[in-house]
Amino acid sequence: MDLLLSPQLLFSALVLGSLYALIGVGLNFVYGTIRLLNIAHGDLVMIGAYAAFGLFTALGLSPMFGLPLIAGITAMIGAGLYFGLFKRQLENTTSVEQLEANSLLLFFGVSVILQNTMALLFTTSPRAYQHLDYVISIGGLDMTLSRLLALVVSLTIVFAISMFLKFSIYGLGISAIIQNRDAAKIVGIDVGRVQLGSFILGFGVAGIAGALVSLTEQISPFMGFPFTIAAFVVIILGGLGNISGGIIAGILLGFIEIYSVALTSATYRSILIYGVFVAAIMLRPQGLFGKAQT
Amino acid sequence: MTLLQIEKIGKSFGGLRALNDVNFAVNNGETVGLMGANGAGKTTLFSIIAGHQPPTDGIVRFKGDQMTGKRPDQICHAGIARTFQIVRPFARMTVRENVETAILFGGARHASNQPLEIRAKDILDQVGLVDQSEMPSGALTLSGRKKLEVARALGTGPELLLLDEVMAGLTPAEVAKMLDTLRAIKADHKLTIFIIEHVVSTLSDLSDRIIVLHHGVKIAEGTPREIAENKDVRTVYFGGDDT
Amino acid sequence: MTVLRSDLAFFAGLAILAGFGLSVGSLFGTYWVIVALNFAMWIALTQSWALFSGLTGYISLGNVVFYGLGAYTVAVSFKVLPLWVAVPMGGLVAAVFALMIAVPALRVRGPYFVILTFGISELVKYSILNLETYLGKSSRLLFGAPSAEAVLYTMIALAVASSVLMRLVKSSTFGRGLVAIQGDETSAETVGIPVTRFKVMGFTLSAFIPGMVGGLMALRSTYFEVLQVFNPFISFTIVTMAIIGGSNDARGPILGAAFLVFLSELLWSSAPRLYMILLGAFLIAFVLLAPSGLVGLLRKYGEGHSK
Amino acid sequence: MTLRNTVLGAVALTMLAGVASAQDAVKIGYSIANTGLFSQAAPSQVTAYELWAEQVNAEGGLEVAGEKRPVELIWYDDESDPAKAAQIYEKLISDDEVDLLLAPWGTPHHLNVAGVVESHGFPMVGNTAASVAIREVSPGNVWFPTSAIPDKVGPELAAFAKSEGIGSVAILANVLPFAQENLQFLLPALEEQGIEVKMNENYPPDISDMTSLLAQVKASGADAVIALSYPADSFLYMGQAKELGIDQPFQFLLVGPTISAFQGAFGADADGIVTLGHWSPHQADWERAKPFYDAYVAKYGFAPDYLDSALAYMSAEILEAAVAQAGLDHEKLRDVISTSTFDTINGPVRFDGVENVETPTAFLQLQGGEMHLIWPGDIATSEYQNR
Repeated sequence: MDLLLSPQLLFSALVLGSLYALIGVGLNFVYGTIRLLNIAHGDLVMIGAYAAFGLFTALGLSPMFGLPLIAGITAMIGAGLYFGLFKRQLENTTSVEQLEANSLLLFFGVSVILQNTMALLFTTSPRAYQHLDYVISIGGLDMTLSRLLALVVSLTIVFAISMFLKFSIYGLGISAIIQNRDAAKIVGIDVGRVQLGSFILGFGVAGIAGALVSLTEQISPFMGFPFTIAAFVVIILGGLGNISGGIIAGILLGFIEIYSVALTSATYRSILIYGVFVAAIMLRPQGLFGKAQT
Repeated sequence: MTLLQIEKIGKSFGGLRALNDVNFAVNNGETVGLMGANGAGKTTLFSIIAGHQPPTDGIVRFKGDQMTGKRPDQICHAGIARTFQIVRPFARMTVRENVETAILFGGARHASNQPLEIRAKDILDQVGLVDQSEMPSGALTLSGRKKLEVARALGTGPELLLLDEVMAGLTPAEVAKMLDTLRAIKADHKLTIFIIEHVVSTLSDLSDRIIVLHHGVKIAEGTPREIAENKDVRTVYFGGDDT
Repeated sequence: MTVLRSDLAFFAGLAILAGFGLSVGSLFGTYWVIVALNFAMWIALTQSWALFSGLTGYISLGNVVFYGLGAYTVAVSFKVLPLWVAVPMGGLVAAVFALMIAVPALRVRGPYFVILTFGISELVKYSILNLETYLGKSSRLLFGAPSAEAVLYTMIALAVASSVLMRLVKSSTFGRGLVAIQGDETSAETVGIPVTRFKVMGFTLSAFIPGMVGGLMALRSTYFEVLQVFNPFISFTIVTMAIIGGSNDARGPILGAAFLVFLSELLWSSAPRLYMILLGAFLIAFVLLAPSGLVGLLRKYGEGHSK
Repeated sequence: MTLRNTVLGAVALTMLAGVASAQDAVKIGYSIANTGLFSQAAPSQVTAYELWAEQVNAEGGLEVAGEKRPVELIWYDDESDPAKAAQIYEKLISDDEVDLLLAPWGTPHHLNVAGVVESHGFPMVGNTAASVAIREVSPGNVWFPTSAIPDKVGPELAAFAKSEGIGSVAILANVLPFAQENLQFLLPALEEQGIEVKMNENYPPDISDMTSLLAQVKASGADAVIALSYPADSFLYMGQAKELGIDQPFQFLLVGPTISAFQGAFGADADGIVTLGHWSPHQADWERAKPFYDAYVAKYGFAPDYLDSALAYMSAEILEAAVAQAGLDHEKLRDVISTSTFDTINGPVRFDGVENVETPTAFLQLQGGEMHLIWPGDIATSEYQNR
């Protein structure tokens, strides 16, 4: 029982939760707001991780300083995909179902291409590097520097994003689009630009998440899928398109995972995670923080 | 003979009281109008009758049988059909298929030996949609979609037809046509009609009796003339200026 | 009359395809038996998916759960039950599972349903993984399974059965009800369709054949491992094939399966290094060029000719 | 110059070798898990195959009953799907008409492919399959050079721990097959040695945080930690064990530490970690060991995987020696492989039935950045050191 109260567990829950929140935010921009079923989201995390690994091993640049560059790389991929594939889909497809089905296929294709291109370029061997792995002790709490930084960076970014959405014109545009795309057009919102913004933000954030992941995990071209799953779980729990709901859900998921394992057994980790998820949707189909629809 | 009996119906959404102790009856062969400002609880009442929402209190009876607690499809089979204020055609089906589906699943499937297609065409002919039979339902104009709502409801072979603002948004010419259509189908199918309508003159024109809801409470019931002269109705409906 | 003619064409085409599949071993050798087996498997899986998801619009991203449960049933009962009992039992287990989760799961619509089904399949995967660990069975060996030909013949039977079932359901009153549910669920209730019952029936029906397919495929691998048979990419592939082919028509899944199976067959051996990349590119090109699927293209072509 | 399965490769090879035309090349086929679940593991194996082929060709080719012929590798991606692997071997044999086969990666693939090669009477020297299940394969077509079979690993590990004075252990085990199979044989062996199991917890393959598990390990006060782990969770273990200050002198990780990325990520922090493995370049008795290591590092720039790369290379060496003796005739090859003793980078290998009966089950320890054999004593290259 001492374990449950230990700051160590709290720290781990926060690290995991903030990473889930970060990954969820990225997907929320693309799926939550414009309903593109981005199952390549985790692959952007992978690209971010490789970018961080590459910067570190080739140039000796710490991912902490390389973050803007890494986010830039994945954001550019996002912009490229928007103009190359999705702009027309978004403009021409009338029904949400059709858009979801087609985007699922498009992103499936994108995912396969990204994974296998990386495999071709860098082989499928796992990669890792040693960086920022000193342990800092503060009053009985031991923290690996990289994990502490991951926590700080994730929280800063999700906080900044939710503030940005709350107080900027762009944020208003996004929430208008979520509520009603056609109405948003009528009141003069440039829907195309907001969508492009969603791609850039969503993909950029995924890249940052990847850089943070690369500090603590081995990376490989096929590492992305679990992150895609985690992101979907988070944004569904938080309510599609509900950015702050997703952030809370992400952190909550981290806590559920860490504390349920501590309370029961690690054996049940995945069952608990998916069990909570399945039960939550069945009982509250609109997400934990969504409003019931009448 | 009483066809539809509304007994002490009440409905709450959270703290909000949408309907409160509503009582009335609709008799066989009548056309009864339901009137009230936005938010008066008209559509909620329809939803309760058709089984889409359970009432918080009270009972709905149809031909003496309790309908409350039954599912919408069972209520449909009992002989009640409804249209929706916000039209809800079956997407990905043609106009004809929409009506055919209603005939297939409504209570009147075995009422006639004629092929489905012919029966659907007959109904579409009556509402004036026969030329659009093969159109995808989504491609219809608003007035077309309103007509399709009526046609689909007719397809189920109802005794009681609940019409929810089937004339809202139509041009005066279209409204006039729709009135004719409704009178014709009523006679032809021996229907009882219970209708919500915003425009009072239209409603008065069509109805034998009118019921007025205000904030979920029935404030008046009577012939169109009686309603027009009712003090309470004038106060809440035609503006407080008169008092 | 046109209905009859197209029915005739469909069943004739199906019979030819099945006959060809049955004789592929003697015509081209063992390798093509495996290809034919794959093809038949994907038809059976995609057709069953389309039966529910294609008609009702409830897109399931977790159909591997039925496949996996069937496979697990056969693996557990291997050498205990005769296969002619075990394989149908796999279907039954899958169908019973579908029936159990149907009511709560089918209250959920749209994107939430998509992800819910995925979550359910992962939940079952990890539950069975734990069950196996608890039983001390980290893996199971299935030596002495029937030959590839025997499995192929049964699989062809399932592919045909699923196609015929889809065709029959689509043209039945029941199928009309399912399509109405896709159109508008509330309206469907209003015109007298017992919506919940239809959804539950459709969902259950769509689980049975995949369960049997999973059971058969378990026999193709000597080594049963939970992560393999509950691989979510099976679900993804099913949905991909259904979208490519078109999923509200029995021809769609056959076309979709054919497209993907033969495209990858063409690519993997000729360009092993680039094959997956090319496959991804083809998928993208396909959506951009034929957003309504192969059946959509076929229909357009047909209309162009009849006018 | 890497020689791969492309036509280009074959053409280049003709120009290089100049001895024989492309038609005379010995075609050797295999499938690899280039994509999917096992794709991370595949390179360890493929790099060894490619190095071997390059070396053979550089020396004028593969000796086939007195005649030297170049080798040409033909491979396809099995997408980590055992059924697809079986399909590929069927194609390799009947369509591509390869002369020889190398093995796919992993136990499920080996077992599935076993059926195919058996039906064609085609010999295949396996490598990366380690399970008691391999004994179910009927002998004569497939051979398994590994000595890391769980029913041997368990008792050896318990005996080794005992010899180092370990009185109690904390066990963490992944629920995937190889870990669980090892656990199954380890537990009775520990009991037999009188070693107390203070903690025994399973965890799922997709675990993402080990804090509470490791806190329990710490609280258990056991003398040793035995983590029956896969590569990804070995990684997680190392990072978090450091954070939590897990200080048991004896820490064993099942699979992972032999991969160079692992050593790259943890550097000196990983020093003292014990793992499963029966090969090391530091064993001077195995004359071919060090040259293989050097050639591998020269070609790829990082160290080979001490388990899979070594096994893959061994299987190719065995095939090479057998072909030199028997030529390409399947019948003769099967006979030679079944009965001869082979000199490999891992010392002598001899099969009895499907199993290698020469190479002992052994353990490695990371010492100052080098992987040393520390058990059993007769092949050890260094003494075990407490962490």
